[in-house]
Amino acid sequence: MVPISSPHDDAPAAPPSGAPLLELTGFSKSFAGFKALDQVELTLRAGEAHALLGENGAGKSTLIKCMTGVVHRDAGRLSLDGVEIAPRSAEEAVKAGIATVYQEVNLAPNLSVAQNLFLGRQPTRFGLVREGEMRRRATAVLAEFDLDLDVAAPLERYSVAVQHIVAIARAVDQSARVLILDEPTASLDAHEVEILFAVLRKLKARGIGIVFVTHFLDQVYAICERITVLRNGRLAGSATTAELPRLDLVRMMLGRELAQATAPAERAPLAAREVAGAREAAFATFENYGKAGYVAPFDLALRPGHVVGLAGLLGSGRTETTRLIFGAAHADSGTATVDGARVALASPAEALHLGFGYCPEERKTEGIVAELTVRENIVLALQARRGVTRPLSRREQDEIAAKFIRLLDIRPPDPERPIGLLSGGNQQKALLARWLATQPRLLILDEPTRGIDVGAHAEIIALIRRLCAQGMALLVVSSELEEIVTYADEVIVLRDRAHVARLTGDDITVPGILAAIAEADPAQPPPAAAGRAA
Amino acid sequence: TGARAGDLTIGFSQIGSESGWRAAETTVSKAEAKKRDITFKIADAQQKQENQIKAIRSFIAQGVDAIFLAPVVSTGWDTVLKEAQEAKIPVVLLDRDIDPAGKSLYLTAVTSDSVHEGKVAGEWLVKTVGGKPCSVVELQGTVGASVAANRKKGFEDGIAGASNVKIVRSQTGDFTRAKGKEVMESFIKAEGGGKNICAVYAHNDDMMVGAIQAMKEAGLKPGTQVLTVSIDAVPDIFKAMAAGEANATVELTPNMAGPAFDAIVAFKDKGTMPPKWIQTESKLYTQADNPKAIYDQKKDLGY
Amino acid sequence: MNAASRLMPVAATTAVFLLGFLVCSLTFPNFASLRVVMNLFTDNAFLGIVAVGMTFVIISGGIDLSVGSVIGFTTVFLAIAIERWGVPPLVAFALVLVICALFGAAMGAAIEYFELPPFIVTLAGMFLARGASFLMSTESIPITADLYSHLADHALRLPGGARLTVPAMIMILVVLGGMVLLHLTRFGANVYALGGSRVSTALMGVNVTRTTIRIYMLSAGLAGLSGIVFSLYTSSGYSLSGVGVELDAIAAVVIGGTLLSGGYGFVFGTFVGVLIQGLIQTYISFDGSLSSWWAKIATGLLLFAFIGFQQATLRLARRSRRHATGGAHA
Amino acid sequence: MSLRLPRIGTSQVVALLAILAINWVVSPQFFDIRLQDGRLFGSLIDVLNRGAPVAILSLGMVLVIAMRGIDLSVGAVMAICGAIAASLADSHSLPVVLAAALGAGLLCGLWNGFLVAVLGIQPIVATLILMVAGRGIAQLITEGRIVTFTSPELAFLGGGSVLGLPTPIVITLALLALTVLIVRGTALGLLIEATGGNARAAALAGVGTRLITLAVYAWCGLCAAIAGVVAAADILGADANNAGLWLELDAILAVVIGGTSLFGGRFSLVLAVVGALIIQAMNTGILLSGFPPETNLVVKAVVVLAVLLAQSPRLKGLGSSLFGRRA
Ligand SMILES: Nc1ncnc2c1ncn2[C@@H]1O[C@H](COP(=O)(O)OP(=O)(O)OP(=O)(O)O)[C@@H](O)[C@H]1O
Ligand SMILES: Nc1ncnc2c1ncn2[C@@H]1O[C@H](COP(=O)(O)OP(=O)(O)OP(=O)(O)O)[C@@H](O)[C@H]1O
Ligand SMILES: [Mg+2]
Ligand SMILES: [Mg+2]
Repeated sequence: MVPISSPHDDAPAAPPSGAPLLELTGFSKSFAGFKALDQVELTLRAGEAHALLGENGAGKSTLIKCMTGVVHRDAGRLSLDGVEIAPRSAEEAVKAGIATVYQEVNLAPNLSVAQNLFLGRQPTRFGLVREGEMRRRATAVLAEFDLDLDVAAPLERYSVAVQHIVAIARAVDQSARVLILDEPTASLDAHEVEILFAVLRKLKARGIGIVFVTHFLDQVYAICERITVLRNGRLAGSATTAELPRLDLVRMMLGRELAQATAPAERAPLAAREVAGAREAAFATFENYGKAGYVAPFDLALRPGHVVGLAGLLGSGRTETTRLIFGAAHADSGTATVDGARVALASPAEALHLGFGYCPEERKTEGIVAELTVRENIVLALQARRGVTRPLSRREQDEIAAKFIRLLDIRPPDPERPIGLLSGGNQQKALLARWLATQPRLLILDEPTRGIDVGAHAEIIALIRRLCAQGMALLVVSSELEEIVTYADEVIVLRDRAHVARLTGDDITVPGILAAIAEADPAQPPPAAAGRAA
Repeated sequence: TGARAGDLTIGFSQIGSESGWRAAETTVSKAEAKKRDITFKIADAQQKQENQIKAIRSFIAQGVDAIFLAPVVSTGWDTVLKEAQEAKIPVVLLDRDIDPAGKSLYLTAVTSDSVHEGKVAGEWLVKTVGGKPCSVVELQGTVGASVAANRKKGFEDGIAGASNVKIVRSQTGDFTRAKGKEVMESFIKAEGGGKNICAVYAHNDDMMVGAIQAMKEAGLKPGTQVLTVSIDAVPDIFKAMAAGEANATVELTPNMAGPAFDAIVAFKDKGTMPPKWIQTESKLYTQADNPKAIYDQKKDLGY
Repeated sequence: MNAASRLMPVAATTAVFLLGFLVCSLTFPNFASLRVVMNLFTDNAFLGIVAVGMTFVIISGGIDLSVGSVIGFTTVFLAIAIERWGVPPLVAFALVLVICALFGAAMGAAIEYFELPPFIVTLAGMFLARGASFLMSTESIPITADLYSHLADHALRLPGGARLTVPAMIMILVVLGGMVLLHLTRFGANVYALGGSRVSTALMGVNVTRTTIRIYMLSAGLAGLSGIVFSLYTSSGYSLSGVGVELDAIAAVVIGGTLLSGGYGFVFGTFVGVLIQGLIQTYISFDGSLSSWWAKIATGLLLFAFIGFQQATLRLARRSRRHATGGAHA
Repeated sequence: MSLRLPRIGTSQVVALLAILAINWVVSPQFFDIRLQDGRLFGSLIDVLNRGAPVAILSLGMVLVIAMRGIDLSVGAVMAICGAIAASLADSHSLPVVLAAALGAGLLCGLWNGFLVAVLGIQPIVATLILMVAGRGIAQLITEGRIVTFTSPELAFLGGGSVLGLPTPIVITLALLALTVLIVRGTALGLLIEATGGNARAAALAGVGTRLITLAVYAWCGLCAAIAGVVAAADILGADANNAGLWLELDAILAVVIGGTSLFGGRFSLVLAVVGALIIQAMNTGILLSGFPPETNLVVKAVVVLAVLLAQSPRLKGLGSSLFGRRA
């Protein structure tokens, strides 16, 4: 492992001054009357990393898509090195020297990792692609990200996380002048983030300008020299990182104060407080439960009002564990019981009827049904449980949708909008709503706060706690250790697709977890002590 | 080296089973083969020439004694028939001829002359209407089918002499009842509720049966108010004629194989060369010919 | 091993074909002959050629229903050009290929610019091409040019009266060419990418429009070539030739292990798919006892047998295949 | 991503009206309707009446397509069920006849559903099997002949009329109402659209996708059976060789013209039927026009393209931006 250094070690460098590299002015875009962007401007200098921040739905992704011409803006000028350019497609943007990683992984899942890295620019001889050469280069490129995969294997074999790294690697490898990253770190863990930052620093040194979208403020202060904030599609302000301390930044983003967002919440596991049913017998138990080549057999007990966190590196088998429990994958060993009775868990439908809920990690491919409305997406699971013959009346549907749109502050608050048109973070909220609507007795969340902005992040955690207080059992996968630490009563640490450690009570600390992951001795915490959290 | 029919194997590349008549031809051929206890292999080409060529090739590969071919189209047989010739397998064409270039490539053709059929129908109509002006609607066969083209041409020849008889509308009914009915319905609408229609000519009886229904539903009286003439002489048209709802049909005999078998047996036995063209009769039937009786004798032929 | 697992469908299909051939050989005495194999090639040459084009279209997530009609159009056009206008055959070939390619390009453009579903655009193309050939001539026209009779007779004579004919050779070349183009070029990679995710491919900076147009050009062009082969095969032009070929081609492609939803598939698989269909045909005609309806039922059953067996093989393969564990961090 | 917002189907209706108007131009008596022995009679009625089989097919097909599937076998299933109905008609009572025919259709549908949902065979090949074999089965039943019948009850389903409306039209309307009731009256519609839109997501949301798939194909088979019976009743006989030939394409075309994507998801039953009517209106128009039959296909191609272009999102955007509204 390369030595991981805490984000706080390196104070943000002084912003490079001089001629702007990329300059955009008067960007406006509206969708069917809804103003997503309104007179936005941004100036990126050579060799600087420029944070583009804002709440979910603020317009960050739209701004980026307008820059690269993927979305056709209504107004606005764009100039690179003082020369006005107007790319009309991603292709032209790349030609102009602007490489982009869009918010959702946008690669061809069926192609090999290597092909994905070099699609459109494969090394050829006599018009024939040189496979060997391409694989060699691919391996080299990924090595920079400390990722060593079988580059000939189809991309879809790998997790979102890995796919995201590949997407980044592709963009980095392409970026001639400007690199745009839309929430690249959402699915990465501390280790990958550090690797990414190392790469980004190299690029900065080469005078490449970087636009960096994230919801993790630490990362902003770790890597960026300048910040531009959007609010409801308008420019809320722009400043150097030095001039803009956290509190002001948050205020600028939300347009209001927010306590939790800045101060890391003190650890307050629910079971610690006397919760109705916290001491009750387990709702669901799993003994020696596992699947060969997927996850090694494990024991697990899930209690009402009790939060179990799963921690581990990418590919450690967290997602696999959750899928196994929800019946999306089939165990070939062990037994599962619900309320003391043995259950088969042969399919998600079955799990659903047992009162399980599962919020998957891969939002785009396994979460949303893009062309259905927010309302339909929210009621889907509930309807599935009620069965075909007992449809929710339109009125009930509207009520449920309205309730959760309010509760989770989904924007825009329009239940009849196809969910695919919502911003990433708002889609995530809608998915959460889908499961909350079923009032599950066990809720499984895989990376629930991925791509959620600081404000919503705090709200969602508060919500999770409220639900537990009402006696719901929770199983949470999160790469944000700080987050887990704040609410978990029990943390299971995974490594290489096996449950290797079980922490409870006061052992649940970021260093403790990191130690368990790195199988080091908890006594002297490894460097990455800060983990990553808001 | 005389070969008796008994130990002959004959392959028959049949066009398909697109119509009642075709089904009858297949049934009758089988029956005829049985009579002469000839081993008879039938390959159904489902209206595709490529399938027929495949079938002929596989017959050659199997080394049959003779090949019957009911060509779906008149052209494009040279190559495969040459292969048959090389393999010394005589070929007999059934029910349709192929274009002159291929004359040397087959032993004989047992066919009816579909132009002639149309002509017979046309002449009957001219004779029947006498001098009265008569506007005819025509239900064509499948567009591109040679039979359709020929029967159209023949009919036009047939009425050429009579300036009082002319075709006012002509559409394809794809040789089927359903389309025949649908097209006739639109003809009736287009011709002022059918008042202007004096006669219907259909390239086959199936379409005519459909057309008759359409006329009845429109309150017209086929057979009296509107004359009908069609081709094939399938049982159902005789039923209609017996009921006075149809006037005439031109027979296309389904027994093409019979003469063909005789020719082949004679050829194999004593090497007698059959004539190049064995033409089957195109007999005209009208209500005068006791349609009921004909229906009874035809209805079990597998139409 | 992943490469193997991706080749699985093709392997399964091939295995199925060989098994089928074995069964036939055991059932019929003079089946297992070189002649039968060569006939299989010659008789299915035109299908093989269109199927290669169809493979590209389907892998890219589209479909092309117009190919059958394009074949019909080509044969009629050639017949008229050569026989009526006296155009030298080779010139006519070039001419018709250009026309077909343009036709394909037009369909591709319609699909791209107007965001219309390929199924319907190509369905309209199907009507159009067939209609055009009707307008040119409804009756079949023999082609008497020497080149035709020459090419028709020209063939590699192999032992056992078997002949490797020109159509067969062309098909084999097209299959090889298709394999190279699909598996070894950037264009091929783009085709797969399109099938994987159209949006992503565009975002990755691939010119989706151009690629799509080229794909349909290729398909229509190969349909034209197939039409040329068909006209060689029958040395005539006929407006009704090639009816329903689009379905046979699609079936061949899918039987060959290509996913109709796009993104996965191999040209070689398609080739085997074509042979399988030819084999079914041959089996039926060898056993001449089947009445035309039993023949149809048998065709269906055999199709089911082949696909069922293929599925079973794949299931087994998947079961044995482990969940990929790409190497963890260095 | 270009996401279609729920549509209202104005373009389809406009297209239909436009074609009807054209028909009226080519044959002025197009809209004349009179009563002919208690049965409405006129070209407009023909459009509805002749359009009935495809409309009925499209009611099943639209659901299959919404599930990201496709059913090529409907034509063959029509032939099978028509053949069964015709051969039983004169020996059995209507209920028995219908039970047999519809039962057969249901069976065919279940078979397709089984291949797709359980064996996981791709819809197009899975249904291709029955498309090929089915016609054979139908011919087996009729032994290749055209089986005619005289039973007035069965004949009524094709040639009869209710309150002057030809029975096929009544049946279509009834079936449409029934389908809407079943699909939109229950949660089926939502679950189908979810599954078609993103099968993995739907499954993970606990939707029993397999069962729904089976049900949908079964329904498609049933619709095909009804269409087959109607077609047979219409010509007082079963023509196993030609009944429903190529109608699967018309049905798919109708569904797509009706605005349902072949990639599944959102669907509209009513618009599918409108699509069927558009196709039939076009065919009737061609027949009335008196053009030579060689031109039929060309006309068809042009009309289809025109109808689709009218729906094209691009052109819509263009058109509406011309009228100064935002796309
Ligand atoms: N194609 C579209 N049609 C209609 N509205 C859209 C479309 N794309 C985006 N929007 C709207 O524009 C607004 C901005 O979306 P955008 O994705 O830019 O937000 P964001 O800042 O990226 O949020 P997040 O942090 O959650 O990714 C959202 O309200 C979204 O609903
Ligand atoms: N770093 C990696 N290197 C190689 N393969 C990986 C890596 N990470 C994940 N994978 C593959 O991706 C698949 C899904 O694992 P996944 O990453 O979802 O597990 P996880 O512990 O849930 O990680 P996360 O949920 O953080 O993505 C696994 O089959 C694994 O083989
Ligand atoms: Mg975003
Ligand atoms: Mg995971």
